[in-house]
Amino acid sequence: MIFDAAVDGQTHRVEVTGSKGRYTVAVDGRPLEVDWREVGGPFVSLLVGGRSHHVALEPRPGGYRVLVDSHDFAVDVLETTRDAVLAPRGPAGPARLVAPMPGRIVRVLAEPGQEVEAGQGLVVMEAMKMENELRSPRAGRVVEVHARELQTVETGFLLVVVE
Amino acid sequence: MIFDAAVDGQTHRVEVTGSKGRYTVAVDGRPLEVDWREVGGPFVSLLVGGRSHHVALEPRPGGYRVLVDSHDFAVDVLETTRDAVLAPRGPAGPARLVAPMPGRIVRVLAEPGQEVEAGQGLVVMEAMKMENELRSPRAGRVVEVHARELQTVETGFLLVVVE
Amino acid sequence: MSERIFRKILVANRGEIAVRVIRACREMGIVSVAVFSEADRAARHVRLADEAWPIGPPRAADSYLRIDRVIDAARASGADAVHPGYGFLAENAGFARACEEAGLVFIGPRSQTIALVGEKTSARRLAVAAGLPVVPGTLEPLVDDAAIRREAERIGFPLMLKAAAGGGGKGLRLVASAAELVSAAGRARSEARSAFGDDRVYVEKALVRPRHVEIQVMADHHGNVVHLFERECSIQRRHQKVVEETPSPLLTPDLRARMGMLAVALVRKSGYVNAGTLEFLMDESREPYFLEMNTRLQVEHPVTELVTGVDLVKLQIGIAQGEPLPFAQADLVQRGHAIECRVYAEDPDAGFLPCPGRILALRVPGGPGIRDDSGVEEGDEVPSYYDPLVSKLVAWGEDRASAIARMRRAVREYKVLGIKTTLPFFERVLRHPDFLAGRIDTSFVERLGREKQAEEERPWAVAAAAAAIGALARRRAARTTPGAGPAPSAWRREGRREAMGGRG
Amino acid sequence: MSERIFRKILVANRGEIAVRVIRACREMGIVSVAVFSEADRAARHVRLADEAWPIGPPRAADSYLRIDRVIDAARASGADAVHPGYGFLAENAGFARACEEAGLVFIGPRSQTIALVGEKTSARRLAVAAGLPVVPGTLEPLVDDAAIRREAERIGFPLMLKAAAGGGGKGLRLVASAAELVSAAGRARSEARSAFGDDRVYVEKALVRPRHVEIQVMADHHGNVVHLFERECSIQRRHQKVVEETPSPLLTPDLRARMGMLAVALVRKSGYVNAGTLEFLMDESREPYFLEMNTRLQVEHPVTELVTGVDLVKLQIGIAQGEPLPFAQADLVQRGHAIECRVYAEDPDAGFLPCPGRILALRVPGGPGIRDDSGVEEGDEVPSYYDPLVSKLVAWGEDRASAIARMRRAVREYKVLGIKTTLPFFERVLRHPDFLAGRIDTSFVERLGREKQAEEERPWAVAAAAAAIGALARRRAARTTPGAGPAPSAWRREGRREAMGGRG
Repeated sequence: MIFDAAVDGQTHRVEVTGSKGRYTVAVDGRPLEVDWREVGGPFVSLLVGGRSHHVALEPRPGGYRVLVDSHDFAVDVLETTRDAVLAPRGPAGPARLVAPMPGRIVRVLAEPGQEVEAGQGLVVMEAMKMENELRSPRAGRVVEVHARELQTVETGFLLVVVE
Repeated sequence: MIFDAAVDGQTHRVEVTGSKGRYTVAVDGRPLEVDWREVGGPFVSLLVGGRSHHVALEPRPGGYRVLVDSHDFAVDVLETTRDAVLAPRGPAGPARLVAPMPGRIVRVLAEPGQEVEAGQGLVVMEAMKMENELRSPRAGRVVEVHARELQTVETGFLLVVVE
Repeated sequence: MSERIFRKILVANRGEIAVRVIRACREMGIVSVAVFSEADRAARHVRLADEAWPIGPPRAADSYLRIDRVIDAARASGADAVHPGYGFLAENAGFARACEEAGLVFIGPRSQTIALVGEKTSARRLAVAAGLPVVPGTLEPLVDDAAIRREAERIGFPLMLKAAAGGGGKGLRLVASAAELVSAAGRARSEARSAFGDDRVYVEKALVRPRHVEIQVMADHHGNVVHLFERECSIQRRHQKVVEETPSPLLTPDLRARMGMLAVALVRKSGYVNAGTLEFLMDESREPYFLEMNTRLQVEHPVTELVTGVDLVKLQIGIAQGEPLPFAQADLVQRGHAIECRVYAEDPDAGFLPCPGRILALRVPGGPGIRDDSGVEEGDEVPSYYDPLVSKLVAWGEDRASAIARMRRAVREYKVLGIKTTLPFFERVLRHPDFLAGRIDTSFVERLGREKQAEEERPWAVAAAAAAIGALARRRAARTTPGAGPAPSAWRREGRREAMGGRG
Repeated sequence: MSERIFRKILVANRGEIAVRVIRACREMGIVSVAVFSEADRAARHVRLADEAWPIGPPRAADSYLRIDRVIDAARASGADAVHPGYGFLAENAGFARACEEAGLVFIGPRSQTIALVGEKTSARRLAVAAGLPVVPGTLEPLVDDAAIRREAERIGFPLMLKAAAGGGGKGLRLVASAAELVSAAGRARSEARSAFGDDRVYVEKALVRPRHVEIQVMADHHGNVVHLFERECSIQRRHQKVVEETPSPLLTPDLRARMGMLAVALVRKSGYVNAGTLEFLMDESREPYFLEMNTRLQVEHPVTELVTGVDLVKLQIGIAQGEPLPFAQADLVQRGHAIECRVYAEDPDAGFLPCPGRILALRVPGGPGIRDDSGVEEGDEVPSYYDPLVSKLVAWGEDRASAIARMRRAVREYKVLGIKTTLPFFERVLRHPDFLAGRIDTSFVERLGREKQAEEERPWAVAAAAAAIGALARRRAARTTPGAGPAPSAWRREGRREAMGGRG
């Protein structure tokens, strides 16, 4: 099976063959022999050419969060074919800023039409006893603002859209 | 719902009413108000009249192994009716001695027809680098001996039946 | 003060510190009583306590901060004493007074001492009187914006705005210039109001790249006072400590002894009793300035416990029972080195944004020299209502280098699934050359955030391979097992739990 | 001996001791190589190591005891040195020699020292020469039943039959009278043969209610020798230690110093290098008799680490690198008290019968003063092929009473589901009046087994209620959720795991 796997925003072609814990995985054409054993819950023991890795896989939209030893990766996995063009990655389409936790909007720092930088503060939320600045996921223009000051919001509430 | 619960070989009549984490449990007619919350896996937090208990329930044939704080109970649970006579407990029917682990039979100490005491050694097994004496679960007469010296057995293999 | 023995202690807190105090009670043979909000019914501190009493809805203002409800629970349970932990009501003189009036022993200083020392500007005045150097700033709390502006102009920028009733980094703002003053003051006051119910602030000169070193003190009811050496707390994010250690790599034996003497002087001057901590700032010339005193157990107390061999919580309880300190200053010796990393439910890649949620899987490190003071177990929820501290990971080693190496080993073993935590951030701190050399100040975290992580060190190809195999296995399972869905097994406990019949 | 730095160490062991050594390697920046049998492919020591090499089928004789395969793995992985742990090949002079011949540093004494000291009767002869008192008995190994009978009659009953190559309680029998001698000798020799490949035994007079106290020693390649005080190991079942502590409640400072000097004398006499332990028996008059020397790291080494602050495994590695001891005898100080409880996969209610199986759920204690050296995590299998030691739980306290109280607290927090363990047994030991008073000898466990547990202390009504609610919830779930079966959610992971596509 062939996948495009985007690790930390960088896309790689990954081809997997094998079964029952023994896999050959070609990452960008470089082959890895992988011995895979699930060890309870999300944990997997991988042996890759004699190297041992303690791995955990947490499903997330589009792929997995992958812990490898002390490293934390977000990996998007998309099934593809051998001849497909490598899927492009990067800022494409509007970016939606949603509330990462329940809380109260303290200040709204953006208004529709405003040009913003990546990382610029858009909304200040009070949650878990702290005021937290929520930042723009990308540079662009603010097209929608749904956050209202003093409003109480739940996790996932759409606050701002940047295009 | 009404159960006969045998704890450490002593049978009690237990009547449970309630739902959604709030139960009234009468144990031998003595009522307990139980607040029950499952907290992941086999673990349950119980509040019983202000007392807090960290409990784990492990299913076993006939009931549960129940850990309450630092105590370890084997509880047999049998559904019954209010008017039923309390189920009797104790040595009834033949007792089957089975291999508790895989290993090798080193010595067979019992033969058919022999009278044995509760706790008397019947079979010596070598497993986990030690010789282990397997003892009679009850006093009685040996009626079947399936263990053979130097035989390798798996967990659950029927070794001896005492009647 | 005559001695008495506590039969039962109510722990007026939640999370890891409630667990810490409950453990001390159990080891002393004292019955522990937990209190819990509706969000915490099945929390770990409830499970570990002998008894547990509900005190209201999830919001802290409706439960853990409700003096009346906590006192009612203490009375109803028949507790002899109350341990406040840190945070919530721990430095609330009104709560200490309410305990005293209800005939409950408050495990901490007397209520009037808390009022005197806990209020930051009055502590500063007291420190000046006891001969301690203080950071230039106001000695009285400021009640309106005009007064703040006036004092700010007198002291000059950069400056710090701080909650008079404060602690734990709440209601605290660094103000670089006059232009930022009004909005910073607004935020600091609003945070202070919601955290402490008191929006008075004060102004202090901001030191350049200061280091933050504190001294632990203990005083009994018989006039005995000792210090238990220092803790280095310069690694902070959002003015909150995240990594602490002892001994401080900065202190010489002379400086340590001098700071300890200053701390003891202030304790004697104020008639202070029980555990307390004096916080000092140090500038680049290593000159210490008294900053404030925390009139309670400190979050980072375990590092002191590991190098001195003293159990501070048991000692607090002993002092509250009227016992004299079981040792003199000369008996106290620092052995080895200890570091604490605070494992927060926060995303370090998103500016330490809180990240509450359910812990779907957990693997806690163990082995030599590792102590984990955790408020959670696998399956537990980190609620969004409270401080996102999940656990304190503490490492002891023969010297600083081995403590650091051990902490790195433990951070690598620590696995938390379901939420993001500060663990990957610690990995970076613990191998940073400045940290290894002890070149740390309160701007360290900000500097670290600007440095890009070396790419080649990250095993990204293994991550890509693992994700692809996971996706493959998932698809095959979906094809062959009609009941199997898209997620690996452990992740579906949630739904299953309800099917088990309980409420979860 | 010139100093060298190890880049990579192969750990020739499994379970908790392999984990212990791998952790030390990681903290020292040394690459660790695990070896594993087919039963241990996904075991914790494999997961934690940097590299892992298969060495054969599950049976130890086909894998962990195969000198050739371990040496091959060490060569193939490019290891500089081999750490043997305890058990398996740790006291096998042939293995140490094979390492030496392959150019690998064996982390332990020289092979000829192992042969000299590890063989029990030759160690006894050496001890006599060094001036140590020994238990009356044979000084030469016995090769046939006739010789055993002759020596037994000379020494008198009760006596101990012991494997000459032995250790860890294997091949060891107490013989009360001449009638038992033949069958006991048969068993001891068969166990010794299967455990050590050597069925020679020797005979020692059995002391009445003896206590078992051992001395830890460390010697470098430069002639420096120190002892790290004693460990009290009298709590044994089946002649295997289950609870150890230090300091021993039995020893006076004078006796401790004298036993330490005797231990150092034997080490010097034998040219011993690296870590070793001298075991002594003490009779009721507190007179110590040398019993044997273990030429390797001891299972119970953590209690010594906790009171001395010395990391014995790192020290072993340092010595093997040719470094001198970093301290002298006078630098070593005992601080506080430490106790170890060995958590075995055994059913204490069934005569400590081994109880292998999968650990379906696990909650490990933490917090102040607790160290857990475990070979497993939740979901792991305890195989039936090896020693059933799951974990070593260690508690440190300021004194013996607080260490005991802390251990009791930790035992209560420890939850192991899926298999039976010795944890409930420790609960009984830790509150027994004789244990609390330090009145312990090697017959303690047997005496405890004859005492009935007080019924009223066990919360049986809560257990009955919990089981009934569990059964009710199960039945309701079965009615409303067609997919839900009889068992609570977490217990069905097993089946699900296969559906996830891997092999588990």
